[in-house]
Order: sequence, then structure tokens, then C-alpha cells
Amino acid sequence: MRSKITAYEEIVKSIEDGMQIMIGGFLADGTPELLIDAVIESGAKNLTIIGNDTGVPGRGISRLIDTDQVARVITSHVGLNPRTIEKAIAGTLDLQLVPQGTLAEQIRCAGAGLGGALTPTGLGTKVAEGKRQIEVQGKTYLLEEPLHADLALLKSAMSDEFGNSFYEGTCKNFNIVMAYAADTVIVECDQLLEIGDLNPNTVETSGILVDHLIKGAKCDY
Amino acid sequence: MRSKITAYEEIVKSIEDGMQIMIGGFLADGTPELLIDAVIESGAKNLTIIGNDTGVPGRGISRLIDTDQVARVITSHVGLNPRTIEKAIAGTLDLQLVPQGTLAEQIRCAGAGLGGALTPTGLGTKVAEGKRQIEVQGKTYLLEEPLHADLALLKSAMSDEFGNSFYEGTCKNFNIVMAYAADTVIVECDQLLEIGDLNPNTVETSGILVDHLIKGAKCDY
Amino acid sequence: MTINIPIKDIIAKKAAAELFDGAVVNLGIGLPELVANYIPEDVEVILQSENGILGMGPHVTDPAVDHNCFNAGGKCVSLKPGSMLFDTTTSFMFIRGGHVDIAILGALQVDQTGSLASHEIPGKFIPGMGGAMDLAAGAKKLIVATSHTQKGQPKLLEKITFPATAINCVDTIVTELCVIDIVDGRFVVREMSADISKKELEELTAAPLMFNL
Amino acid sequence: MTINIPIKDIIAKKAAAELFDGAVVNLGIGLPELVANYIPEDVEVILQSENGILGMGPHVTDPAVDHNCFNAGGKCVSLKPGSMLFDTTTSFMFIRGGHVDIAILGALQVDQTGSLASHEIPGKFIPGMGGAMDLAAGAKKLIVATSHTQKGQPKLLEKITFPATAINCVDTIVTELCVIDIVDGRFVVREMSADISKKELEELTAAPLMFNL
Repeated sequence: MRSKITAYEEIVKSIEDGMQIMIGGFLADGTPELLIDAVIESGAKNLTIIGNDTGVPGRGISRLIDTDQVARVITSHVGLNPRTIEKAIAGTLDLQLVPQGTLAEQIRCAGAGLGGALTPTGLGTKVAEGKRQIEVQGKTYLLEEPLHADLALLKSAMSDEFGNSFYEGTCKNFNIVMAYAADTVIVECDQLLEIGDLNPNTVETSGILVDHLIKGAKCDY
Repeated sequence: MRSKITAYEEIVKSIEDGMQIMIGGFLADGTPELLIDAVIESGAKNLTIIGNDTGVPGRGISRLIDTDQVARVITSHVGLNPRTIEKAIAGTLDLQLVPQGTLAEQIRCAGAGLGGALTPTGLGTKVAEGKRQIEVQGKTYLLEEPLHADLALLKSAMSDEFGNSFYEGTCKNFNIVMAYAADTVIVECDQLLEIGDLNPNTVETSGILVDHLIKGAKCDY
Repeated sequence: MTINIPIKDIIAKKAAAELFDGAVVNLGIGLPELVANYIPEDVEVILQSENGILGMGPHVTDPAVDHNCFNAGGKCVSLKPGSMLFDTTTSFMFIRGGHVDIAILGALQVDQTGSLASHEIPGKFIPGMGGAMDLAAGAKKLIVATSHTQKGQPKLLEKITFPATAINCVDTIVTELCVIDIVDGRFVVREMSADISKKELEELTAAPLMFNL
Repeated sequence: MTINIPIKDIIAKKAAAELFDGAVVNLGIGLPELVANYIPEDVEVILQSENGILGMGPHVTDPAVDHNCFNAGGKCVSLKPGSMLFDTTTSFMFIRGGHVDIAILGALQVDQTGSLASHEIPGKFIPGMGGAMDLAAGAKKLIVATSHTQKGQPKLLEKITFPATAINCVDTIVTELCVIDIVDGRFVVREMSADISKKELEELTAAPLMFNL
């Protein structure tokens, strides 16, 4: 199995203007900070970011909001990042708010070859505007379409060189599902293992989904 | 957390005529044989069984086909159980064949509160007959409806008394998803642990989904 | 002698009394989080956190403990024995699939049809709905825990005016003044503070009240 | 000197030559399983088994080894270093989501439009489609590995007559006699056995052939 270890400089070079990028994490818990550094260093502009939230000031996706690299955010919650709200109200950031469970299913659909999720969530609210409603077995559901990305940036606790990864504690969040739904997947790991060192029962992302791997530092952002 | 350990006799008593029952396993690998014993002992008739396949002669769901307790089977493959094919051709068993990935998603939808799966699988085949087709982002999908059960019978490698469970090797198969999709869930475990003995990262079924738990014998059916 | 207990804690304590032994409970960020401090001793609930925990324990202040476990508000938490950790798709299988018995959410407004507004004041307050819409749609029982009024203005209305978080979903409203069940599109007061009269409660509520005390 | 190699193994060996290094491959039950025996030494593929394995190794005869790991045909198998075990919903995320590079399936019939019949002879043979329909719909490339004829009757047709397993899905057909790519609704012969003429191959095939040798 091929090693996916990639130099930081190569990763920086691969990030382009206008990309749609998924970033794992929940309030920056499980967010790859070194890969966020790489996005900043790339200077890529006009990005669309897909993530559960926009982090907290100084950590996670928040750092990309601060550098004005992001044109659009698709997310469920930005309440702990006042800068995102300011920019959205000022009209300098296109903020698309999506219910958290819907966001997860939209990403899963793109990754699983499914045409969309039929969910009761958001019926009767602004979320339902302009969307198809489908009745099944006497209940009404919203059709939420698949959500795919050019790039997914993920953070694991442990990965082997092939990219098989395990996420600890509450860092699993969006990392596991996003690995299926992007053309290119880059994983930042806390701990780098040799192939064969992860128990096959505990692998949560298969290396077949991972294109590039880099060891991050355990950091205190 | 309440212990879910239940006596075999109680389980036998709870199985009723006409029930729709999901049974975990893949060619009887990961199938709860002691719970199959319980279904046989209950004498319940006119059952609908939902499972990946109907086992192999003498093992798994096959044993219920042999006792004529099953009126209908919803499954993806019966090729290794000649008795199922014989009965289906003779007209004494209603055999409903479903693509394996579709079956898994139908069960997941019921368990996840979703209105159905939009899948490309089966388009242009007999599977598509009588089903709605939905176009999303320029592609056509079949709408496959949720599939729920009265009872799910599952087999774990390890469970704690609350019902938190872990499935080893290729025994995960349908066991994990079925736990979400039935009114009553019964788990047969190889190894019974105390609450707190399973690493929270390795629990694959939460005890909140489990109603009854029984220790099985590692058996050589 | 009266002791000055913060209103939030009065509400949290009353909401905690609505829980039952063995219930799987999700507590929203903010006021509902306080409910965990008032769960009766003879009641054991299993706390779900939508970012990936079943069996969440109390906050821990030492970040070295369970370093990788946080709650949905970003606070470091412990795990109880018998807990499970999982990803977001699994989390919302639990929530949307009806496997959470009770969700307790805060409110900006709530109305007699059971509609809830909790996530947006247009042009002013746009934190996003997070998991609230899924919780409202999926939890078996939805309890709203909120102050009865906001700067003297009623939050319990005939019809919400802020954008809906969910419609026809709320089962029970707990405020510092009363506990209200929503029954057939009406507010039915089940419990009331001894410090207030029916008339005073009606004046602080912008919808008709029925009393079933 | 000729050695009598079983037709199945000739087909399996030719199909194995279609694989590329690093490919994620699912081998159907039956003939396609034999492909694993003929993978070239300089090609490493990652075998997916729809019952829950990525990185499947060879069969093991000692059931004490990896007791809980079986392939989709029910045979006890080993795991290669770097493998992953998972449930059925995850398995079909891999398959349907386009994360499997190549699926190799058997056939009862296959036609020039790329439609495949592999799971049913009405009233006679009804094993079920198992994962075949999902593999046909989801794998990036679908290779059919089959004998060219069945009891002298062609299996490669203008239009399948048995119930379809999938339509317009097959990319390549490997038989003991030739390798055919399906291009714009036509059979294009890319490789041919030295033991047979074009005319003989055309006689054994119930659809027009183009030759691109």
C-alpha cells in the first residue's frame, strides 16, 4: 500500500482560488490546524468552506474568516464566532445556514452515491424555501441535495502511512463522513503509524479515500 | 444504567405470530443462533424476516425457513440456501429480493428518521417497477422507502450489561444498522461485560437502542 | 426569608423535574445546559451531546482529563461509564430517528401551536440553528426552557413572529413562573409559582391560558 | 505441447491482467473470485468484500485464524496489513459512492449496450442480486468475466433476454476467447486468443464485433 505522506509545501501548492473545501471539526475540536495554516499560506481566495461551524476566534475555520479568503460558508452554527456574524450582516460573506443533521446527510449522500436526503427537519421554516417536498408512507419530507467538495481537510488522532485513520473522543464529528465526499482528501494526524499498526476494527477512514497525509503538531491554538 | 439481561424464556414468550423481524448476519456470520432457537421455540408463525440472506443449510435464518414459520422474506441473496429457492418457486414462501446496498439504506432510513433513499441501483431493472423516480442534479434515482421492523435480533462479540455492543471482524454487517430500526432490539453476545468495560470509542451499538440482552454460547452450528 | 436564586437556575431546576429515570436527554447550549445541575438524585438520565457523546458526564476543568471530549458548547466534559462516542451522521440517526427521549431547548419565542423560534432575529442575531431543528423534529418530547418574558415583553405568543426553528413541535414550556403543556393548539398551565396569580400570569403571556392545576 | 488449463482459470488470468497497481477491486462470488489467484506480482490491489472488508487477503483453511473474517462467499479469509473492517451501510458507501475502482462480476448474458444479466433465470434460478446491482451502478469500472458461450449458446448478445442486473454499465468483457470493450454501444475486440479466427469468434457471438487488435 502506497504511502500518502506529503510535504507541507506540496499541500500549500495544491490549494487554488475558488475551491470548495470541507473542513472537519466541531468548534475547532477535530480541525486540522496545520492544514488551515497551509490554506492561509496558499493565499487562495474566493473559497467556499463547508464545516459544522466557523470555529472560535483564533482557532479552526475562524482563522480563514479573518484572512478574508472565504467568500461563502455552508455551516450549521456560527454563534461562537462573532466575526462570521459581523461579516455576514455586513454582506461581505455569503453565509448559508443548514441544520446540522441535514448538513451531515447531504455530505453523506455525495459520498455514498445517493441522490439526496429526505428529512423532516426544517419543514415549515425558511430552510424549506425553494426545496421539493416528497410524501412517503403518509409523511412529508424535504429533499436535501448532495453536497460535494473539491477538497476535504481532516484531522485524525492516528493514521497509518496509507491513510487509514482513527479519530478520538468528540473529534470524529464531520471528519468521518467528509472523507467520502471530496475529490481530494488530506488528513493531518496527531500520531503517524506504520501500515498494520491500526486494528482493522478501529479504522474509521480507509486509506483508499485519502490522497495526502501530514503529521501535525499537537498544538495549543 | 439499567441492565438489559433477560431470561431466554422471557424472550421466547415475547415472539408473536405475524411479526416482522430483522436478523443480523451475512451467511450466518454474525447471526444470533440462540435467538433463532428462541424464535423456533416460540412456535410463532406467519413471520416476515428481513436479513441479508437466508443463511446456509442448518445455520442462521435457514433454520426458520425449514420450520415453515416464515411467510415472507425480504433479502438480497438466497443462493446458498437451496430450500429458500425451492419454496419460493413452489409458491409457499413470498420472496422479495432487494439489492444489498438498497436494503441497508432502507433500514438506515427507518432508523434515522429519513423518508427513504434515492439510489441509482436498480434503475432499468425489475427492481424499479412501481417505484418513483426522482431527478436530482441531472441524475435519476429510485426512491426506496424506509423499512422498519417489530423486532431486531442481533449478535455481538461483546456487550456490556446496558447493551453497548461491539461486533468483530465481518460480523458487523447488518447488525449495526438494524439496531436503530426496530421497536424492540434483542442482542445475543458472545462475551458479557460489566458497564464501563467497553472503550467508548469502540462501542458500535449504544445500549439506549437495546431492550434485551442474552449471553449466547460460541457455537458450531 | 427569601434567597435570591438566579432565574435561569429556577427554570433549570423546574425543567429537570420533567425528566424521568432512564431517559435519553439532549440539553441545548445555554440555559438548558444548567438542567444537568438539578437532575434529582433518584433519576438517572443519559445525556446525548450532538457532537458525538452518549453518556456525557459533568464538566471538567482540568483539560488533561478526557482531553478529546467536549460538549456541543465547546466545554471539556467527562464521560460516564457505559458511554459511546460517535460521528455526526450517527449522532443525528439517534436524534432524527426518535432515539432521544427528551430535548430541552431555549427559546426567543414559542407559541400555542407548538412552534418555536430560537435561532434568528433577522438582521441582528444569526448564530445558526446548529442541531436545534433536527432535535425539534426528531426528539420524542420537546421541552422549551425559557424566561417567561424578555425585557418585560412576553415570549409566549399566539403566533411566533421571528423565523421558525420548528413548527408544531413543542410539548412543554418551562419558565420561572409556570409549566405549560401544549394541548390541541392551546397553552395549558399545569404548574404555577406560588408568587403569582392567574391574572398576573395571563398579563405576562400573549396568548390565552387554560389552567389544569 | 498444450496443457489443459480449466477455462475458468484462463478467464480469471486474463481478467487479472486488466487490474492496475493500487486499484480497489471487488470480485464477485464464483468465477471472479479466482482472479485473486492470478494478480501479477508487480500489481498490488486492495480487495473489497461487500460483507465488510477492505484489504482482504487469501483464503485460510485453518478456521482458528481470523475466525471472524469471511468473504462474501462465506469462505474464511485473512486480512492484509492496513485493512479495515466495517458494516454494510459503510460497505455500500464505498461501492455506490464510486470509491471502488473495478468490480469484476460474472454473467448469464451481457449485451453491446453494456447491460448485464447475472442474477436470474425466471422460474429456474433466483439466487438474488446480492450486491451485484450496487456494484454495477457504483464501481468506476465494471468488468464482466464469463465463458464466451454456455452449452454452445452465445452469452454475448445484441440485447439481453434475462432480467437485467444493470443497464448500460459494463465497460469490458473478458472471456476465454477474447477481451472486448464496450464503446458507444458496440462490442470492440481488443484482444483475441491465437487459437481462433475472427470469423469463428463472430459465429460464437450474437452481436456484431468491431476489431481493434
